[in-house]
Amino acid sequence: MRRELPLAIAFIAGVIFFIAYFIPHPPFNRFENWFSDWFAIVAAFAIWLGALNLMKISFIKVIRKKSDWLHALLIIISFVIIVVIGFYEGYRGLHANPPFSFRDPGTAFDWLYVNVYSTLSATMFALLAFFVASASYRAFRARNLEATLLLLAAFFVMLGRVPIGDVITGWLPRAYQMSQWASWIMNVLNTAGQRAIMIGIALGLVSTSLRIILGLERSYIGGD
Amino acid sequence: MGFWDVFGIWLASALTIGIISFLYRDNIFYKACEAIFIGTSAGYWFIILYWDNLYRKFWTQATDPTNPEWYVPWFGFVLGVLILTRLFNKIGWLSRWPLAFIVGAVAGLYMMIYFVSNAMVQVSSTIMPVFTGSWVDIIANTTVVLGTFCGLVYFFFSKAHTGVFGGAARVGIWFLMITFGASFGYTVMSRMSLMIGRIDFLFGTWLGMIR
Amino acid sequence: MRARELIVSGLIILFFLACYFFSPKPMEFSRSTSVLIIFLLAAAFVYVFIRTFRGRFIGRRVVFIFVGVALVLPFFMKFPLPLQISPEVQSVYDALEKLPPHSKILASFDYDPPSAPELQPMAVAFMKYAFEHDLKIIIMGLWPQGPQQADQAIQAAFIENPDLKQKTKYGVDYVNLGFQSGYEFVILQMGQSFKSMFPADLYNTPYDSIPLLKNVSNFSNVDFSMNFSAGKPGTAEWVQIAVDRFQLPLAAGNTAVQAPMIYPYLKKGSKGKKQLIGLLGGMAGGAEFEKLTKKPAKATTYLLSQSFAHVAVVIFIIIGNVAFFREKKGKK
Amino acid sequence: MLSFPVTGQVIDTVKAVPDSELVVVAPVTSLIAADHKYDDGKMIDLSWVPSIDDRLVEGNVMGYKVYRIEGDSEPETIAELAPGSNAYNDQSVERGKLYSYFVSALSSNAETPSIRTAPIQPQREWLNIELINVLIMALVLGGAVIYFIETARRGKKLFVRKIAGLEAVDDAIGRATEMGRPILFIPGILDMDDVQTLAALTILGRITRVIADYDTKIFMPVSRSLVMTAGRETIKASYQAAGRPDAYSDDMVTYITDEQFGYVAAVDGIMVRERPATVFLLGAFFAESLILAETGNSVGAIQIAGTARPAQLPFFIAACDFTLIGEELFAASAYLSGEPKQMGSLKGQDVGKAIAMAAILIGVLTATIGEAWNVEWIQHITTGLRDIFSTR
Repeated sequence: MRRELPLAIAFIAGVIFFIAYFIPHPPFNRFENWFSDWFAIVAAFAIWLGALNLMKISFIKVIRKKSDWLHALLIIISFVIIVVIGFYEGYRGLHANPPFSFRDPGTAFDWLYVNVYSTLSATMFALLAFFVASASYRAFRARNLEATLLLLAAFFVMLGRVPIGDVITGWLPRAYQMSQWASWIMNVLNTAGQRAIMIGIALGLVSTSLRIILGLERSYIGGD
Repeated sequence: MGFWDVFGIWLASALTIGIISFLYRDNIFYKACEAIFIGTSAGYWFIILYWDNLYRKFWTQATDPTNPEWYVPWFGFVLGVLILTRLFNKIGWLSRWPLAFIVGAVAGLYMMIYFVSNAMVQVSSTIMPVFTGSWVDIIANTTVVLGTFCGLVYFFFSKAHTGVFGGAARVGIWFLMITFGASFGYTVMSRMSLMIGRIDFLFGTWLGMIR
Repeated sequence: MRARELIVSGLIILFFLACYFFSPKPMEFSRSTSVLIIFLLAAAFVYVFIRTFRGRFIGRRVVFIFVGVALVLPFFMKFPLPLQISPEVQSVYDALEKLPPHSKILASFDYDPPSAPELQPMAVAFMKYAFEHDLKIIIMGLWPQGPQQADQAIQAAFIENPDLKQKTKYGVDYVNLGFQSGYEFVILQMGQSFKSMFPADLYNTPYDSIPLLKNVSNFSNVDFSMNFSAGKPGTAEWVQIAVDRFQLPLAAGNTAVQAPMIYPYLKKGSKGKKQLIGLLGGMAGGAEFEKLTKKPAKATTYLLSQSFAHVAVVIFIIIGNVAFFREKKGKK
Repeated sequence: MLSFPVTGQVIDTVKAVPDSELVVVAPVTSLIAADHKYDDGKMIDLSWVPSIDDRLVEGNVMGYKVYRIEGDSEPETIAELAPGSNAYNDQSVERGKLYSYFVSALSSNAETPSIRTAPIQPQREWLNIELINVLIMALVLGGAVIYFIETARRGKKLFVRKIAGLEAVDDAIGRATEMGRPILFIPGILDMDDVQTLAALTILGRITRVIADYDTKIFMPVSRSLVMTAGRETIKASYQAAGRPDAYSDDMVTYITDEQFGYVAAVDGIMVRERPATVFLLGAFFAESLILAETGNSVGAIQIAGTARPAQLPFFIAACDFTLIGEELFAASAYLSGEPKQMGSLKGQDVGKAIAMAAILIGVLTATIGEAWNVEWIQHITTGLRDIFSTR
């Protein structure tokens, strides 16, 4: 029972959502919207699990004074600060007149978002600029024909998409300058490759989905 | 500019430099910034999910007497509560039900969406006359068709990559590699732009050295 | 170990404080200084090349310094750069040019501050163009921070062209509907009714009392749409739902990472219609668009740094590979 | 199709012109309003024959205005269309209400209304026949998958080519065992509503079966709470199936944060500290792919990666030992299981690809020949093929 029921649920849910695609009549045409709301609600519940887990691990580190306990303490403090402010601002906004959202400009939550969260995440993102360069120097090798093609395409696109490429190939007629090469690679070669990938992925997805609906893939509900 | 604005810019600059200092090596400043980042981001998403999903999508809709579909969000609520049974060992197995529902629904739903937009429409877009227009167009069209076809051959699982079939698969992987190369080039472009954004912040917004 | 860490950190802080207190504001290099810097950079690359060629790779920190220098210094230089317009950018501009005044444009801002360096310049240029040509803009966001980015873009457009601020009126010339959660399902629902997804705008004005939105019930009432996207949900979802199901005319601005995946939608399909009218890809796309509107702004300024950085990466790839082939030959 | 808002001023100027100077154009004819078939009752299709004055040369028609009358209320303009238009699709109607329409032909300063259509009510239907081709294609594909699964179940041997990345899985696990170092499994950064994550979890199930046998340590940091729950279920089940439920612990799977880079920073730290011998990067990856793959590479781990996101594949190809490209990720769990019925589903996938390839080949040939020599019946084949694969 503990194993069969989930499989039955997955099967029924899968079949209903498959059929719903073809039926414009309610309630079937509402399923997509409903599911998105349901998923959103479930995710909101699930993050309690995640957050509790993170806090538990951090607390254990702090209490046992493990080597990185200060690190863990900082995690707890920053988590608590933003959560408290978020709840406070959200509550305040609901009862204000006119009501405002907790993330409107001018709220403390927005201040934290702009100056702390979004700064940190943007900078983390930006670090990739350096890693990409070091990977180029150390990892991208023309080991074989395939890798060579990858590098050549990257070469033309990187130089062709900025003015430098046309400066270098300025002696050629306009139609043969680097930016035109880049355009051609993007519009022709890239499109062909992307299409093959897209079609393949879609088919793989259909087959995986079918295996799930038919109960052939059941690891996620704890069974084989 | 008020105190909080100025303080905000200084704090943001300090955090920016702290993260960038990782390039030198993993150090205490970076570690501190990283911890702040992990904490704030978990908290940020916690709050966002609470107000946007739990409050707006569940609570306001489920308790709105004028909403004719007030009962719909309650189903999501039940699923969510079942997920929380994970916290208790004895009834933890109940959490499989909502998982099964989500996985099944995702499978049924996205199967069709992807199948139509990514498989069928792309096939129909590839069906085109190749010998029309200038010779540039002819080459372009032929290449797109050839590339798509050979790319599909590469993904074919039922036949070993030998002979003519293997040849086509090889052409297919060439196309895929060029595609990845183009993606790589564009990714480099993106990453550099992001760093440019941070530099603009540090040297422009904060230090005022850029016009 | 700790001591060295502290010394380096101290030096970094000192550097920035020195910049804060002693640097000229704004700072700009003369032409000859710029040329000298480029020459020095080239010389440094030659050194790296020789070193690597001899089999001694430079450390990753040296690579980082090169990239940092290539990114920062061009900010203070000034060089005119030739810029060719790619067809996908041209077609966005052409489509906008064809719109008569008072046309309604739906603009979805689906990105957040971390992706803003790439998308914000094009958003500003787009807003400026639209207001100058008397096009009406309906703003929305599938990402929570999108509508705020739109607001910033509008403010930036007003600063760059103060006349617009007098001329443009909220609620008549543009409206900001705010963010709605629900990912691509929001688009789906908007196909039937905008109002059901956005009962009020960002400032809680009811949908029906906004003059611009009179007679706008769904996609069939807007003449054009623009999507600025940094991921999912974004352009792919807009194409799959708004274009494929509801025939919305759509153009997009994308981060460069996204752009290659969007190209297949740009090809003319079987019915001779493109799924996507045009595409502004990354910073370069933004700069090209700025050039078309004849108002060079941020993206154009950034482009020099971008060029330098690309050249640095290409040179690193070449150096790495030359060394690789030499090594391979040596082994044979 | 263009439509722009009607402002009050336009109508005023129309009225200000004396009758003698009015340019009067012929009205549109044969106006038909019909319910849009196979929808939820929210659309009405209009079609008409354009005014005879609507010509490119010396035409006087400046455009058309579509008016709608809801019940007994006043007519309202719902669209203004360019010259040459002969159809409009009203998507703003409600079921259960009566609508009638008329279309005015506009000259430079006057408009000529057509006769009104009879009142019509939008209807709601149960099956979208316009999608019948999609349904058939889906059934063919699904049927093929099920057929091959059944064939395999009956014991027929099915051939599937070797996928290099998957052949290496056992070795990779064995290596971790020998070195006494843990295995790191990263299931991408998306939630359970992405099929790539599902694919990653199914692969996880296969891998942990082997890991449980070898008694190697596996560690799986995740960025979504639901994935944590599902990951724990998966690993637990595998350990049970391997007869070692005691060796399982919840600590094998931990949630870090939903935030991409917060997650990456933490995983990076884990890699540097724990120095895993083997790293699996399977699922939906974004910008973090480069950092993860580079760090994994720098700690000397064997890395097996796979994603369906083309933008991230170059980094995996450069920094990982084996990379599953796109569809191969979805095939992996079936392939790893080695079970005949799972292999059968791969065959079904191939049927889909065969259909796609055949359609492209035949379609391109007929389209090219049809256009070059203008052969009508060949052109029909092309149109038919396109229709089969189109959604509208």
